[in-house]
Amino acid sequence: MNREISVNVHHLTRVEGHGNIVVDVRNGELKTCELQIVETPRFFEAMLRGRAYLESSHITSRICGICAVGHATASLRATEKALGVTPSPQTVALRKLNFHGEILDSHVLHVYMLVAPDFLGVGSVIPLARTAPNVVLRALRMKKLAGDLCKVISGRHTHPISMTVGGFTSFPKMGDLEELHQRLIAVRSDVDATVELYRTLPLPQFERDTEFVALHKPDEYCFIDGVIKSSDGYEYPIEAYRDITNETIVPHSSAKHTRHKRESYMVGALARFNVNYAQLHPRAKQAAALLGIQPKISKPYYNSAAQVVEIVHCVEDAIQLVEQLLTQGVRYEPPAAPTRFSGEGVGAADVPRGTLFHNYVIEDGKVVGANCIIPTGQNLANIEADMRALVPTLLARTQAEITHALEMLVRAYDPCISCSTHLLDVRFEG
Amino acid sequence: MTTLLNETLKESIYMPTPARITAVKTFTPTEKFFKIALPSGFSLAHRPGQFVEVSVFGVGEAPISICSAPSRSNGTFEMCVRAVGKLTDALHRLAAGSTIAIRGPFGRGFPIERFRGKDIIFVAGGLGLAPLRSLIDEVINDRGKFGRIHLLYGTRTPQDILFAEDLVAWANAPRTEVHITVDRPDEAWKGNVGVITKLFPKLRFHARNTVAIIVGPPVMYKFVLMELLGKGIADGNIWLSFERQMKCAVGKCGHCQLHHIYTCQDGPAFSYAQVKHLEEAFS
Amino acid sequence: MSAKTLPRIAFFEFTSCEGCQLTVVDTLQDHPELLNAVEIVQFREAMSERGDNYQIAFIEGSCTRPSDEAKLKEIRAKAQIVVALGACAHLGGVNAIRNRMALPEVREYVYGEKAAWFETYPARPIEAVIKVDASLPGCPIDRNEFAMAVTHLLQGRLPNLPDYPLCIECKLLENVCMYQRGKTCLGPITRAGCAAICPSYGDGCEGCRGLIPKPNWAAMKAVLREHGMTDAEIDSRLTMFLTYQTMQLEAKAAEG
Amino acid sequence: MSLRIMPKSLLKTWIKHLQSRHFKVVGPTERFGQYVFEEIHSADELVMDYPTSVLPPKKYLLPPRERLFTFNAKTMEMQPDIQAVPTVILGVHTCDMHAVAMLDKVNNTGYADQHYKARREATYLVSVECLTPCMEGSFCKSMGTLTVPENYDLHFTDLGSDYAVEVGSEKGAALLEGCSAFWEPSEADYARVDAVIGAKWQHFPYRLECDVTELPDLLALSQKSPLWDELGERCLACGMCTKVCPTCYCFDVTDEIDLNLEHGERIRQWDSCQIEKFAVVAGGHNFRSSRALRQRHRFMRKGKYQYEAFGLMGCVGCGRCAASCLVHITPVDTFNALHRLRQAAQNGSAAENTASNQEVQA
Ligand SMILES: Cc1cc2nc3c(=O)[nH]c(=O)nc-3n(C[C@H](O)[C@H](O)[C@H](O)COP(=O)(O)OP(=O)(O)OC[C@H]3O[C@@H](n4cnc5c(N)ncnc54)[C@H](O)[C@@H]3O)c2cc1C
Ligand code: SF4
Ligand code: SF4
Ligand code: SF4
Repeated sequence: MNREISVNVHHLTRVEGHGNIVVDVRNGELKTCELQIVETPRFFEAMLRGRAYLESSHITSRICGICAVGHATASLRATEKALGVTPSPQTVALRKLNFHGEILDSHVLHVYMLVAPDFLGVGSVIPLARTAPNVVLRALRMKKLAGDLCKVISGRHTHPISMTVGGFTSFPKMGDLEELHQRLIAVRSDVDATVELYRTLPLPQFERDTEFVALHKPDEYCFIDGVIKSSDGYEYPIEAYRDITNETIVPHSSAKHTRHKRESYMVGALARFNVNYAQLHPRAKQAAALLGIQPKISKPYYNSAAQVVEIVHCVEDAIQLVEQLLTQGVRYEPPAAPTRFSGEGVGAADVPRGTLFHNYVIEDGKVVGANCIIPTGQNLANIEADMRALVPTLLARTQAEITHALEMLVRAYDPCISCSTHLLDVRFEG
Repeated sequence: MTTLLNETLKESIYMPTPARITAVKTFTPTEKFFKIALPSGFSLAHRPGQFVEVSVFGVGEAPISICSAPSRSNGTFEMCVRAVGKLTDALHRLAAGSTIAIRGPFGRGFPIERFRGKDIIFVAGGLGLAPLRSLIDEVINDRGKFGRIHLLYGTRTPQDILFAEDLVAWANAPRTEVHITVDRPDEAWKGNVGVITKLFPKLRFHARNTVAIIVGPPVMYKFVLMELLGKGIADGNIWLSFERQMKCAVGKCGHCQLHHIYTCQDGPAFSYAQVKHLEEAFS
Repeated sequence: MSAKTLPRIAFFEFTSCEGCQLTVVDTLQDHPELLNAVEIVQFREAMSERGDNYQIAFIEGSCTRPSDEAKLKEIRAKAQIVVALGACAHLGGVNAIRNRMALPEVREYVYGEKAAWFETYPARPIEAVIKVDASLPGCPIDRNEFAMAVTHLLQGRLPNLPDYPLCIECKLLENVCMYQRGKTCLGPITRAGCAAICPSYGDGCEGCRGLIPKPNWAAMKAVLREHGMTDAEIDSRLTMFLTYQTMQLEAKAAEG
Repeated sequence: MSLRIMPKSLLKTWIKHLQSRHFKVVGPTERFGQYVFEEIHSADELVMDYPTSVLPPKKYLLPPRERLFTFNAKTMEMQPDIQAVPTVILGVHTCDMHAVAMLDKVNNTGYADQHYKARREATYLVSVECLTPCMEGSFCKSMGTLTVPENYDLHFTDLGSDYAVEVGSEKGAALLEGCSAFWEPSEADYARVDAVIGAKWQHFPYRLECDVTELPDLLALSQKSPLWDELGERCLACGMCTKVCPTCYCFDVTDEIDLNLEHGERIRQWDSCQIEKFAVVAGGHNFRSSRALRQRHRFMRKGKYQYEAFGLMGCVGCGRCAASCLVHITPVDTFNALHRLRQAAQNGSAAENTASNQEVQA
């Protein structure tokens, strides 16, 4: 088939940040297939240098408004490892709980407000407020709970306040935790309804085998710390993150690309699901069964389904964590102090969109070197590989359909472009 | 039975009463004139120089002088408003028929009974003519009880002149002189040019039997006072009206405090004798 | 009310984390009626439709490269009212930290020898490029303040937001002062309006809402010094969000 | 007035008793090494021998933020919001009791403030005798506020294992009703109370170098003192001094309305004379345009204006502002500095003459 395709989607919508997709098919042959990150570069690594170690987490949370807690967590872990700080069990529990708030917040945003409109034939969630108010109100309710959870633990979700090196600067009140507990129990019906909704959405079946990478712990579904584990069987300590990320710079993107042994790998909800299925809460496994997914699943559009499974997991795990805090009580604890003021550390967290690394070198309490590796950056090469595999299967469709399929593909990854520096724009050049 | 508007403060001194704008007239690009009707059965019963607190719900409240004479206010009153901020801008957006809310009247007005039989010099700068208008009208309505009347009025430009019709009417009243001056004339302007104190040489009065009432922007007071005192008018015969921020008008919010005086309750009209020694009065 | 009479608003973002727009989405949780009060014609982060017929433009993010300027001017030309949304747009935000650094070196640190591929210049608030009618301060903006600003716009006026110092708000909430907890805080020179959220959660104010109209700069520095900060630490604290404003003040001072 | 004795161990019982009678019970509790008045859920939270609180108990009479009335902007319906929950405030220091007297005066002068009054009437003040100085910056003894004024309902004196409880009003007596924790005093108990109170005075220093009665005149003569400029240089204009002051009551009034522009409320919120816009009027004229003038206004109110307006001092010597001020501007230092400048001028001391001459000339 001698098809010429020239699609130009400038500034992909319903994703965080700016990006273009450039696909160029001539005489039926795929010439170019790029996900261009046209976001302005942000230079966070450079800006951290010279600043007091206590400021790092507050500055780097500003990398991204959606995974601000994730950035703060990875940043704090990097600093703590560099300075020999061991957070208390209470700090670990509070951080986990806060993290669940963010995963919930981000996943609800993504599955309801960014992805669902594609399947319901609308351009955004706004018309749904009139046609399906229950769905929208449910999403808002879940998102509010997620946000309030973060508020109780760290002041707010976007740019958390009380998370600091070694612990927290404020602590939830028992009354707040009790209220959260009730609301988390009550939200289960909304969670079930979310699973039901995703059972009915016709997620595209496109499939391509790839490597999945996530943080891993044997005894819990891992979001913070652990080891780096790949579906191809590799395992690395977090400190060896460069062995898996191998960052390179490509001209069409202000975000760096990464590759491990294959041409690309995937991180994010689907990767965590594939790598850590065994550690999921039983109710989350049930949800997976209802959604008809089990590891290893290589259908990128199903990243949204994996997010729904994680919503179930996080709600259940949050309930357990709150119960644990309620029984043990929350003590006012001054943050654990550094044991040294110079050192290097790598912090890792599996944020909503995948594995995030912060690596700092600190001298005399000041950051002198910083490197942040962001999930979407790690996914970019994999998205392009998917696009290269997908486009040839779509050549029979109209250009509008092809464009839409590609947009949905990119969106399924829930890319966070301001994180990876910012920007995504699908352009099919002719 | 009529209810005095300030009796409505019995429940809460902060809660106003709805009132209706019955007419709006544009004086200048920044000043508008409003006629307000109270709900039937209510009367304002104010004294010249008193003010009301005007609310536009959702925007806020501000003190505005009553510019109509008590003798002409019967369940209605008038005000002239310059748009300078939240509330005053909001008023300017309202048309006749809109509802606002009113508290008051507040403060002490001018002691008009003490002006009887005296010559009167009114000195108004800009919007200062608004509060003075209720007093001037009251005096003119009762013309026989007062001596000679001089009105000195200064504005920035001829376009800024307020109450043009009233100025003509006053000028035509017996033994009443109106002198207007502008800072910046236009081609059509044939009148006086310059600061208001330049008008004083035109006046002939017996200092001992003269009262002067000054209302204008803060900067004006100092120079006009010097002029009047220099002409021998006694401290106690010079009256002024003070503007301060007022958030409550009932002596609680502290904004209008001038030394030990609450401008909203003890003023806004004062004799110079009352305030001359107060450090902050003319600062 | 028919949809036609609703004010049409659009959201745009430049260099930022999109946290302020996310806060706008979060505002719906407490104010779902927002969707009936305005017509959103463009909001790339949340919707595919792209309308160019807007009256009010909310702009998030700093201007950090020459090519942003044309787009900003285009928005200005189309909108009757332009509102800067959040610290990046209002002050340059964290993006401006690098303004005190040597830019080529900054670029090279992140992108190595490929640095030249990436267009950039010192980060600026959008007011440095186009006229801004109002700013919603904060990093991120406060959702209640956003709702309040919208009500003011619906009333046909520009948002009226506090510009008194944060300490006022902090003390209304009866927080124990950070200085009495052995920490430092920029509350005395920073604009209120965030419900003193940082001190309320145990952290000193970082100045994300910008300076009050006449900050007593020298006294603030003296206080920080008295509480054990070195001059370098003070500079770093004052430049987390205030780099652009402080550099402007310095430039003004240098002029005399 | 009558005296009762309550063993300290029964404080708990009494608090429970009050709560069972649906009183809201508030008192000083610890927060990050400072103390705040908060609702007491169990007597363990209560700290009766606290030094001072961040905000004075004034916050229960004049809340930092209060809804005055609600309105419907479309129908113009309005509803005043006058809320008065019967509240017992435990552990009020005598300086703060004097400050309440001041607030009562302001709110009952001219038009009485119904919002304040309703709350004041529902409030039961349980004061406590101060036996040791609470803070470096407090100067209650100088200001004459180290004894309780007449406005208490109950007044506690710490006798070691017991509290002496003086009943000052019928409201106070009502608080004791139905509770067996209060015993009739013996002769020895009266003596114990007198001994404790008699012994306390020597622990408190006079910190003002002039007598409190001289303050209004001192300030009147200090309108043009160069000291104000000096304070203005240092002051951050942060407003904390006025926020924490038990006798400051200035407020701002604003409207809030929903996005449908229909239902709204009028709010009052504590304001501060130290902030830039406090005295700005239309046209932009600011009657107190500099920090120096605003500091002057603050201290004039404290030592002169309020006294002249209401017959009570605008400062009760609690020392909160001194403790809060990051640049160490304090009433004691300010009044003493003015006093010394005056004295120097009067003594004609050559060195300091210059300063006071400037003062007179400026
Ligand atoms: C007794 C009395 C009588 C009055 N009578 C009248 C009258 O008859 N007609 C009339 O038009 N007005 C009158 N005024 C003035 C009127 O009350 C004020 O103009 C009004 O309160 C302004 O309120 P607003 O909400 O419109 O402005 P706001 O938005 O509250 O602004 C208040 C004023 O502060 C100033 N301001 C705001 N921001 C700044 C800033 N950043 N720097 C410097 N200044 C600033 C503005 O100039 C503005 O005028 C009277 C005032 C008093 C006290
Ligand atoms: S914590 Fe900060 S904002 Fe609060 S009072 Fe202290 S200095 Fe002011
Ligand atoms: S607390 Fe101190 S610095 Fe702040 S306004 Fe008061 S005097 Fe000035
Ligand atoms: S001025 Fe200071 S010392 Fe005096 S009552 Fe107020 S806070 Fe206390």
